Amino acid sequence: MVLRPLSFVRRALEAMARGPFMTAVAVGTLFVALFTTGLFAAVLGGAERLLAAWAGDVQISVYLRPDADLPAAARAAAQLAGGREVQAVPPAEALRRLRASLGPEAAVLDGVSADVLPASVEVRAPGISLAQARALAARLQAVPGAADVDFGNAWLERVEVLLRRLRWAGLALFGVLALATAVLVSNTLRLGVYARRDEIEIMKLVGATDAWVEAPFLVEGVLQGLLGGALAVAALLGLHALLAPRLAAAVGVAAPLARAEVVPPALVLALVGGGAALGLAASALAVGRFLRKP
Amino acid sequence: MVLRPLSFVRRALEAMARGPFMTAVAVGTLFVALFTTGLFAAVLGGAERLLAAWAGDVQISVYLRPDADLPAAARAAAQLAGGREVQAVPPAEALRRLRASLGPEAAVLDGVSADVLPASVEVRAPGISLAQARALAARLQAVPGAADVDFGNAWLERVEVLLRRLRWAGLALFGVLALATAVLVSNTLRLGVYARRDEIEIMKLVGATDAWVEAPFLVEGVLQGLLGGALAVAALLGLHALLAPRLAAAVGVAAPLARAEVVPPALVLALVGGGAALGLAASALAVGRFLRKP
Amino acid sequence: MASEALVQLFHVYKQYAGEGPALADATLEVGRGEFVFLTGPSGAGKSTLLKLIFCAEPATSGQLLVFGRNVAKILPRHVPPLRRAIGVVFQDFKLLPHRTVAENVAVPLEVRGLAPRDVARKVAVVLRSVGLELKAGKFPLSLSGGEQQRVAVARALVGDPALLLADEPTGNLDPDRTVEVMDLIEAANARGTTVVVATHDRSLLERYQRRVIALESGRVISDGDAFRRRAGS
Amino acid sequence: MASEALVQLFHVYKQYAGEGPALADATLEVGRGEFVFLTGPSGAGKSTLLKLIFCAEPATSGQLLVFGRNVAKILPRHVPPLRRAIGVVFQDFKLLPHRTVAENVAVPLEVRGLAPRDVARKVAVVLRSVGLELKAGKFPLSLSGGEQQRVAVARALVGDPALLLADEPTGNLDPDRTVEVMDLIEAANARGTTVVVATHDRSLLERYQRRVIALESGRVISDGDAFRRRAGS
Ligand SMILES: Nc1ncnc2c1ncn2[C@@H]1O[C@H](COP(=O)(O)OP(=O)(O)OP(=O)(O)O)[C@@H](O)[C@H]1O
Ligand SMILES: Nc1ncnc2c1ncn2[C@@H]1O[C@H](COP(=O)(O)OP(=O)(O)OP(=O)(O)O)[C@@H](O)[C@H]1O
Ligand SMILES: [Mg+2]
Ligand SMILES: [Mg+2]
Repeated sequence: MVLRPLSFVRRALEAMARGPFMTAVAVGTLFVALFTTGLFAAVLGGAERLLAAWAGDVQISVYLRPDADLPAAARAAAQLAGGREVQAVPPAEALRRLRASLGPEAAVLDGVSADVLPASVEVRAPGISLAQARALAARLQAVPGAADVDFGNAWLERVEVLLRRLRWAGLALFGVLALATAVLVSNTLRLGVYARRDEIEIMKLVGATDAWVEAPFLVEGVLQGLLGGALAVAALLGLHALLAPRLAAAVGVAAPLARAEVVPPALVLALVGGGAALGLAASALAVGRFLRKP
Repeated sequence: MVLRPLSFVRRALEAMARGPFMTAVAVGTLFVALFTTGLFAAVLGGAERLLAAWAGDVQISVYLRPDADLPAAARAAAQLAGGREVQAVPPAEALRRLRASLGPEAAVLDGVSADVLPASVEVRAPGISLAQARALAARLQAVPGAADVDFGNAWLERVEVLLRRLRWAGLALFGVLALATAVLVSNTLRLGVYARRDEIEIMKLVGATDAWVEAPFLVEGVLQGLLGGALAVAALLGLHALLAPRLAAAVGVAAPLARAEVVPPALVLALVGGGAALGLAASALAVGRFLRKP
Repeated sequence: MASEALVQLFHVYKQYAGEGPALADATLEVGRGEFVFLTGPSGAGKSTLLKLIFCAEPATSGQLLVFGRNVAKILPRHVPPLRRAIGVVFQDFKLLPHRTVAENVAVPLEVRGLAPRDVARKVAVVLRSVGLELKAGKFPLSLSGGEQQRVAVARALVGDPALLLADEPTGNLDPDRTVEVMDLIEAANARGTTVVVATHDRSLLERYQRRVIALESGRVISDGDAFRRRAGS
Repeated sequence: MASEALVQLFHVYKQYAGEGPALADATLEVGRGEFVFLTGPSGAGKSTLLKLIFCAEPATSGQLLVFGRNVAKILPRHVPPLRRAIGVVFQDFKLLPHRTVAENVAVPLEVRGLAPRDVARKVAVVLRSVGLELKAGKFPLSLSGGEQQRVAVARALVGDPALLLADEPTGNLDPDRTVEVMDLIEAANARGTTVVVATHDRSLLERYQRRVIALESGRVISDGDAFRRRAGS
């Protein structure tokens, strides 16, 4: 007996054309499941980056030693910070700000001379991640005359903990969703095979081997998975194109919403590849169930 | 022709017993779909309450006028705060804390007398929501000698915005998930009916009316939905019983993780009722498709 | 025996999509209480004629009256009551594979809303009459071909229909069983059921001297009171 | 004509779960090139015997050799090659409803990995021989019962099998078509195919004077070189 791999693909395509209803249901199920999973992953990633960016509307203060040269330090900081907004804060300005921030307790500052406060250089870095903020702060240690580098740490640390917890909750939910997706899709493909169990039986009765019967089902599963995954990716990209501009406007940061960030190649690959793998595995399981019967 | 409603239930049960595979797949699909949706809802609600509680590890400061009686104010605050932890903070203590909080800028306080700072009463209210914190702060205005009431507002406001955004993102995702669930479940039930289309045809050929053929399918859909929903609720409660103690320990707050909060009756009803409605609608759609054919 | 017409065809045509006519200009009448054989070669249109009568297929043109009702223009909701008055033995049996023999035979009664007790009694009687009382709890796919055919006959007879359409009801039966089943059908006819049996089996036509309608390529080529006309061919 | 045995049964029993024996102590032999009729009343075990031969059911006990191989102990992976050497006309046809007539007939050839061109040629030839060349593109459910049966016969014959098992292959055919199909089977036999035909049709047994094996309640009650023995009953 000659095995003709191409004939399996042909037979799979024929079977799909023969049962457009089943094919539509299978591809539709794969699409919905993969789209939901992909959307979840994209939103999860996007939200995390957005939160980080938004929380990381970071202001880094480089406090200088009393003997330091403020303008020189500001120039050095501008260079180290690579074009970010840099502001020199002389002691008088620092005192003004401190007074504003103390609110009802500002009275303690009455009669205090500005000279006791250190001059500082402030670097604004909107939309950078915590890790980037840390790295930048470390680099800014090299500013000549720098005594201490501070970046809104208390707040940032808290946000960092929050993000970590959110990420865990999100990942756990994502795991459940991915598992549910796999179960639901394999159930659907299984029903599809179930509806064709007579066909399987008849082909075996006229002398088909298990492999000959099984192969087109597997090819079909892979094709349906690829199709469902491709549709899911297309829908995600469409949704992104639709929503990203508005969202960026509403949130005020655009970079973390770029297409390559929200729907990265890894996600595209995961959806299409995952769809194909899911289709293959589900079909294999389902056909096996009916083949291995006496 | 006599219609026997009970006979429809009997026939539905018989059909489910006759096709245990299809029934298992349908109930399984409903279960997985409803469980995922319910888990999502529960985690969403739980996370929101947890975040609120955690962010709301609130410390309310009641600043007193210079002429106020600190011990009397503390007693009044304790009464107004209803048994929460209350601490009287005399000016000296306030200065010490301010110095600690200023860090590198503490030098400005050198030589400052404690008397310029107001005395205050601090109320700690761990685990209350923002709204509750606001209400409590408002009540504390009534403390005799109170000049100003302050609750870590800047931080809290920010968290509040964050929570609002998260809630929107979560609700949007939840909507997509619920829709996907409905589509996937109805696909599965549809395939189940598809596998029995010969049966439908034969019953019509021997004189069955559409209603007579359809009714057991609808009953079946409802029963499967109820079963799937009940299983989802049971699984959620089980998961809650398993995780809540650990989570409470890890997070440090237990109240927002109580069963009635995480799996509230409304969610139980939504899952079981939603399952039944979904089963009914999907079955009706699916059977209709095959009945309305010539 | 017959006076009132139960089934009347006037110039009925039936053309399936993309085919020549399966039934062409068929005009005939079956009176109440009659027993008619329908014969003709494979593909002549016998099953098609029966399908038109119980509204499984619409006629392409012509008039077709069943129980005096013009089924060419019948509303969907009038079809079930009509079918409930007709018992059909399908050529391919059309048994429900996931129901037992007894459940299969019970369907026409359940459809009529009979009480379960009455259903059980009638089913038991008819199964005994076709010699399948021992198979009541079995599933159709675990029966022999002839046993399945008898289940189909039992289902058609169980409701004491006014009209019985039997499409090749003995094709899978041995000669003895064939006689038994035909005797059952004759007995139903004696009780007042109008009977139309489509068959190829010449020995049936010879044994039961009844009116024979012969089709060929969709046309009625002969319609005689007994088998005489065809005996020569 | 026959010397070497193609099918041999020694005291074969077949008992389906929860049933009396469908086949009891069957001992018989079919030689290479033989043409054998299998007859007996409905439920006698004819189909069961055929199912055992092409390994659709396992025997409960006894020895069963097909092509000299003991199929009682056959490994699952040896079943397909065996079946590819056997053509089967199923009593219930077992056509694939969603494939055209031509595709249905092509399956046994595709299973063997024949090139599409050869498949198409052979299918066309065999469809012509059963008079269905015009139905090649139709689906089984849009064929008459007799047409479906001829598709089943065509599928069994298309691969020129070493052994042909035909279960009631003419039950839905008119007398003329019956003769045509039986002549086809005879022609295959003349080309070397061993043939076993299960049938109730006494006229076949009379017309083709061949060896007749009669079953009753699962037992071989007669095995004669022609129909003589049963003619008296
Ligand atoms: N659903 C259908 N769609 C298309 N053609 C059909 C359909 N049903 C029957 N035909 C065609 O109509 C013709 C008559 O078919 P019919 O089933 O009435 O024949 P018949 O007399 O019952 O034959 P048989 O004795 O073989 O059962 C045949 O050529 C058949 O192929
Ligand atoms: N899969 C099965 N499960 C249980 N019992 C079966 C099964 N197949 C057949 N039988 C029983 O075995 C007996 C013999 O059946 P078989 O199909 O061999 O009869 P047959 O001689 O072919 O009859 P017919 O002429 O009616 O086709 C019957 O009583 C039948 O009910
Ligand atoms: Mg017919
Ligand atoms: Mg048989």
